[in-house]
Amino acid sequence: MTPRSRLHVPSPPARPGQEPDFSYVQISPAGAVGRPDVMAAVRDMEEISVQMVRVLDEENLAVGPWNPHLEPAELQVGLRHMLLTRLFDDRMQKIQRQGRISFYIKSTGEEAVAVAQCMALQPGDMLFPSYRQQGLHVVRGRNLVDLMCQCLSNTRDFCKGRQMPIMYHWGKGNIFSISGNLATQFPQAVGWAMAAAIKGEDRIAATWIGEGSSAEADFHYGMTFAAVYQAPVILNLVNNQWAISTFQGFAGGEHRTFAQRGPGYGIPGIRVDGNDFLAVYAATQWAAQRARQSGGATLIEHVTYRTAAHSTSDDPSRYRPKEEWRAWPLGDPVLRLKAHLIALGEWSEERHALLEKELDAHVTACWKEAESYGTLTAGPSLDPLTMFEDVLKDMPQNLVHQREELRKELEARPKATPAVQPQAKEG
Amino acid sequence: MTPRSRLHVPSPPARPGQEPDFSYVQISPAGAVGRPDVMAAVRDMEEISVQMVRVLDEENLAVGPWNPHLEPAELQVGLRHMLLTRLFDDRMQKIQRQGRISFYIKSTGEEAVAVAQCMALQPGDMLFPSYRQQGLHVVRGRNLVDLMCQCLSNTRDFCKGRQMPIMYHWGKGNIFSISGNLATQFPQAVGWAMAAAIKGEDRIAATWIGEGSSAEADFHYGMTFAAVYQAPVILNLVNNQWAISTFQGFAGGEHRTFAQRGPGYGIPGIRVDGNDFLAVYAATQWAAQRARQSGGATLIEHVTYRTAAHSTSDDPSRYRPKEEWRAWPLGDPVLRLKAHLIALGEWSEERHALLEKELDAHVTACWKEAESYGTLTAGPSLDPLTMFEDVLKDMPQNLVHQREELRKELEARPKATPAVQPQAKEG
Amino acid sequence: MARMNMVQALNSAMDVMLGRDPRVVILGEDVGYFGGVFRCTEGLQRKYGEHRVLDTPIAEGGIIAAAIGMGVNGLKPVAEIQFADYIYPGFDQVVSELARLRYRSAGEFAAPVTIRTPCGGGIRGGQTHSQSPEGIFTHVCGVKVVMPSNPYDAKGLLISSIEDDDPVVFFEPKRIYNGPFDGDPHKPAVPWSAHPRGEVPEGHYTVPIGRAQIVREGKDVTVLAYGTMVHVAEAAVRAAGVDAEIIDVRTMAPLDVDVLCTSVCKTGRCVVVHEATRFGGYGAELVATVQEHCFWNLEAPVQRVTGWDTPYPHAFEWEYFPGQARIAAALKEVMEPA
Amino acid sequence: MARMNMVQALNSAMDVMLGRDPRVVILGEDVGYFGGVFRCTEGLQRKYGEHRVLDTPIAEGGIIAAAIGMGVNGLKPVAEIQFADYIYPGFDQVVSELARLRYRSAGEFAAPVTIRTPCGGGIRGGQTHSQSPEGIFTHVCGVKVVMPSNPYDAKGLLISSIEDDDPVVFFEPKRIYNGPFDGDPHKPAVPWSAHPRGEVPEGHYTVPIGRAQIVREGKDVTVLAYGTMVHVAEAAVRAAGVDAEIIDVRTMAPLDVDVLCTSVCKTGRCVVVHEATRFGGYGAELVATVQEHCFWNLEAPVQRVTGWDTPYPHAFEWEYFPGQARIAAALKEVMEPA
Ligand SMILES: Cc1ncc(C[n+]2csc(CCOP(=O)(O)OP(=O)(O)O)c2C)c(N)n1
Ligand SMILES: Cc1ncc(C[n+]2csc(CCOP(=O)(O)OP(=O)(O)O)c2C)c(N)n1
Ligand SMILES: [Mg+2]
Ligand SMILES: [Mg+2]
Repeated sequence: MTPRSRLHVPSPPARPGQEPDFSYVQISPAGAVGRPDVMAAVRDMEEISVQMVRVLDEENLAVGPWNPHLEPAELQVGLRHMLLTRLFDDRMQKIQRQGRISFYIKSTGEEAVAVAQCMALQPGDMLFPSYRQQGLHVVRGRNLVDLMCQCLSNTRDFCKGRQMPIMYHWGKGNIFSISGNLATQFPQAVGWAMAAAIKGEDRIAATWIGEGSSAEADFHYGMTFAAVYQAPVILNLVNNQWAISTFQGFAGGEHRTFAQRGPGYGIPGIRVDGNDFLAVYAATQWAAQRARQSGGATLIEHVTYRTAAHSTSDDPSRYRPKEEWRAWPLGDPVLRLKAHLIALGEWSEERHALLEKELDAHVTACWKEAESYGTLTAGPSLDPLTMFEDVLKDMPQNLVHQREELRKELEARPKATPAVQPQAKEG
Repeated sequence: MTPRSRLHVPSPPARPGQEPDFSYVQISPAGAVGRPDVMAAVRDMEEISVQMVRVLDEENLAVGPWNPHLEPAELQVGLRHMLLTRLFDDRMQKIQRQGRISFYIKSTGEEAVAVAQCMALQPGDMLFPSYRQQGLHVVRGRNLVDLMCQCLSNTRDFCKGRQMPIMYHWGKGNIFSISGNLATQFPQAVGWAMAAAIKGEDRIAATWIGEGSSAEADFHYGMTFAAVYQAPVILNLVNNQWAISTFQGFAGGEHRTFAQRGPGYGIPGIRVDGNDFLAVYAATQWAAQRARQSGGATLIEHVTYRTAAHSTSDDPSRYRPKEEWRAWPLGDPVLRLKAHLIALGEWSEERHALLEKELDAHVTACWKEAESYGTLTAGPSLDPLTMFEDVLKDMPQNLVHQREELRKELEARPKATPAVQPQAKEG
Repeated sequence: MARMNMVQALNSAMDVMLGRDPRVVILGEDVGYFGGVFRCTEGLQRKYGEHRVLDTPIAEGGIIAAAIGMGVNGLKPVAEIQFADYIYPGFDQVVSELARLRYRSAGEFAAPVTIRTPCGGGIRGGQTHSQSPEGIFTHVCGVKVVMPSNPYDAKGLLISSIEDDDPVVFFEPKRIYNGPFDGDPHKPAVPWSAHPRGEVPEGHYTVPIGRAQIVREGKDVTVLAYGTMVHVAEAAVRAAGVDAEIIDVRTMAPLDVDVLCTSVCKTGRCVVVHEATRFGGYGAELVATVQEHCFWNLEAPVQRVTGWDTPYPHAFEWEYFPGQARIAAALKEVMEPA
Repeated sequence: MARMNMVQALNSAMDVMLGRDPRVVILGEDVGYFGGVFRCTEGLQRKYGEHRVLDTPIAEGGIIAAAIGMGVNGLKPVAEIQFADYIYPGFDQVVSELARLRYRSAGEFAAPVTIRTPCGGGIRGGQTHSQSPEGIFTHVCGVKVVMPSNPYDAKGLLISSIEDDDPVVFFEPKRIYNGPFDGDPHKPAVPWSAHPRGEVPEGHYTVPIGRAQIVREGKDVTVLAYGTMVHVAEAAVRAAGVDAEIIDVRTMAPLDVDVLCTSVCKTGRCVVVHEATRFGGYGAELVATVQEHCFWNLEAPVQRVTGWDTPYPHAFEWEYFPGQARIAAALKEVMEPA
């Protein structure tokens, strides 16, 4: 049957053993794309959904209309956040490899997305992330110990042991709970933003979705509701080229940029160099301003690359060239911002090495503390009977009975580990 | 809370008691829009998704590059099909009002969509309609008696009494079963088309969705799968301005044409005057040719107007100006084709009146025959025990038992109506 | 006291809550200007404005997702799904999100969303306008599931649902919107005004979620029913002349096990009635619960009276519908087991 | 005969069917080049080409819808949903379409789609990688629901499912992909090669849908289980030293009532075991069926052993999982009812 088939099946540019090939990624020169007025009509700004908004040029200088003109101090903070995110990721991955946590997902190579965006937003803005924006927590000042305790499902886990590692949330920090089900947060963020508009507040929402996940219904719901009600929300699509083993062509990226979905719905679409801290910052600022001025939603496609494996359960060498990341034409967001600061005379290799050392030590200290609150296998552990809480606000009768049943079952178990009440504390 | 709200809430141009206002409908002059090569790249034909493809001009003549140059005989056939569809609709609505069928949905004012499209396709092409394309059955030569028997749920009902009126299907005619759940047929048609491509056949699929229903997930699934696999399918979006009481702005039509969704996914979008028989025919022909040449899917937005109530359960005077249809700027598809034929010297008021009389008599005859096979309330009726068939191919034990239970229950019922085995026959 | 049918009672509940609590918003297909295809939201947009009573795109998943987001942002959304048959496109947002949010965030986030949706057959709606999917939702921990059988309960339970901090899926048996229905389609329709439970206070009151109600006391057999079937059961019991205790379950989850099982332990016999298909349905949970708690008192197997395990056929509504005859047969079966 | 684990057996089933029947196509997220996140489709794309083993967009609803369309066009699609937890976005296409198509078209259209999906916990997957939603699908008439407990049945049942003219939702208990699991996570893993049901013919054979299997004969009590829980039940029965008859239900719908009830009528006692949450779950249907058919033989209330009515918590898998202790308690309860 196969030989006759006329079905088009997308196929990535390179498989294991082949030369990486990113010629399909259309890149505009830094500074080449115009910056429309934030309240411009969608039909007058299609260019920014086809081209690529970039600020850092080949000399590592910030150029063009999208240059957000950040102070060096701000850039240094951004670098610090990205670096901390990366070191945190690296450490947690190692820890997972040692079997001390069950699972981990890195954001390596994509740190600019979460970090620059979060810096461009207000603390009161509500964030609805996917699972690869840990940088949001870092920027909003969350104690890494908290994140680690979540990954450990230990006595200080703010999820009370209920979620797999990295499924964070942070009420006080205005960061929503991550769902294991892809894409669901996208239209929820729109609903949140609709509520903000109804209440007449000027807080806005931002949400993130992977390019692969954009095939889910929730992407369409989010886009449709955002367009219809002109909801104050920033809709981010992180195109890191891969969805587990499937390249972005299987989400529709072969034919069109993802940013162009925006104009299809009547929403501005911005295609941005996702590894260019300044460009990401600027695009976010633009979209935030538009949203706050009742201009409605913006779709931002962040063109980046998933340098890491999908997760610790994944081995990407099975489906893409091992060194593909080296060929990625948009480079590394940390190195690019570092080079920019150096070019500005505001940074040096020495300061960088020092910072790295400091942050690494910080991560080590945090991990020590986190572990002291228990691990999956050792140390104090949460009381399992807490698992019956929070299904509903008040525990229904069936759960009261089941809790009692479990209590008896546990009492009879040979080696009972000491049970501890959860003490999740926020940083 | 309301006064502070900054939420944008779409609002139709006119409500009951107000003057109809269709100034929001952007109309291109007939012949003004270019006809790209059927294999052109999507990026080179965005115009046809923004403008409006029209063929019939103000003198009722066919002009411009989209003129399909149909023979007068073909046009007469088209007129006949549209007229028959309309008379059939009118009759069935009356019959519903008399309480002889439980429900009906008219396609009045939109007949060109189903009729012209079906005529532009091959008999082997598979059609996945929504509930307002009864014209497809008419064009493919279905005996109206069959359709009427379905509406009557009588002894010749090819649905065996299982479906509400108008939920037709026709295996031999290659017309899929209509679902009561909106939009589900859209991605199914894409799957069908993928299978055709896999098998190397050159049959194509066509499917229809309302503009309101395009907010459902299935629209997005259909678009995404069609784009990714370049499936040979024509994706029709019938924008008849209303979805029950909700105007098209609530589906996102305020900001952008629906045809423009196509390019957003990398699929050509054609915005066509849905009441212009020739334009609809030409757009369909274009899309069919592209699909058969492995060029993939096309999204066609048919701009038309739901002249009728949503269904016999609906009273549109509650939510739109009573005479709004009179103000509809694209006229009536039957009258326009009639005028064209008259302008060509191939038709006359007399012939039209005669045809109308003939078709009306035909409908009457069909109805007489249909009624003789039973109605909901009188005459021979289907055997209720058939309701246990076709849940699965072979009846499972639980249904065998339940059928027996019902048999006993019915035997004990005071006045049993004579049961008849279904004899659905195809025309 | 005012007399209301169920549509008016539901409308009144929303009216009261929109008036009392600025956080309450209504959203759904055709619920705004038009007032809903069953008219349950009639007049509310006119009274409270189109920013609190919102027409939406036709996307049940989007409606529920948006409601969740609104709930997280401090509103109390009441979402209408036009027919229960159309709730499935929103199923993921209910199961994976609405029901799980409080749990997965250890109580830090929650969305107090009420989903109203008309269910049940008997209106010539065929298979896609007649379903009763309540059973499916009862298997989803983290949502409450409610179905009233009369205007008084409808209003009181809807107010409780909106005030509840947990999500509630609120099923409305559309066959009894306008009047109680005893299962005989040939009898003239009876209006709610003639029924004691058609007396409905104008203002605020609640009927608690999680409590069943004994609608007829009796000692020979317990009939468990809800929604439309409560009335059919009453008529069947009357006709059969059995001294049955009829319990309106009212809240499918969490279930009022005590009231149900106390009754069955007393009567020793039980018939479970619902309109939904039988296999894997909610009736099975009722049977399982009853036999777990009342085994030693049971004098006959618990019987289920339900819709058949087929879709709801357009032409055979009254052969499908579990009417009085089927209930009578089950009563006979438990009273004189073979 | 070859020894296979469950992943290999499933792979072999698809391999056999792709080879025998040109209408068979495989589709799903990551199933093509990569061979699936659980490796069940490994090597199949290489062997049969990327037009018969298709990677898809991440859209479960789209996958099922496309499979339906393919089925209508004469193919026999086998769709993988990566985790059963992610089937909900496709729920409408399953319930309203796949399950209803034959019925609503009076047999003229049908889509013989098989949906494969891994279910169950015990792999540290937390609440979104551990669910067992089979109960929900059993309430949907028009689809068959299957869950094998070993490689032999997995292959035989999957071939039957693909050959079946009706749609099948095929649940794969992922905890036993690599070996049987008796519920004790502290014991070293046992491979399928040591298990008699790890012997799997290379070629074509079938295990019929709709037939339960007695995996251990006994006379004192009947244990009804399926999937992973069959092995846990076996271990629990062994440890308890009870002469239990253990039945692997295998097909949840249509249910093999005869085999189940014949056994319970014989033993007079019954324990129902599943991993899914209890309330409104499939266990309720088993209890209801058993008490309807075996009431006069029952010497104790039927007991349900299940997951708790909470999501599956990451940290407390083994407190959540209905392990041997819980089964033992239930066995005790039915053997010596209080
Ligand atoms: C509804 C649903 N379907 C499938 C999955 C399994 N899954 C987890 S991550 C993933 C890939 C997502 O890719 P993408 O959206 O591109 O995000 P990325 O991992 O690249 O950040 C898949 C298929 C899931 N979690 N939820
Ligand atoms: C999933 C689903 N949701 C809601 C409905 C109820 N409903 C039936 S028709 C309709 C309006 C559809 O409008 P549109 O798609 O514009 O088609 P039109 O009626 O204008 O042809 C609605 C909301 C349904 N049938 N299915
Ligand atoms: Mg990705
Ligand atoms: Mg419409």
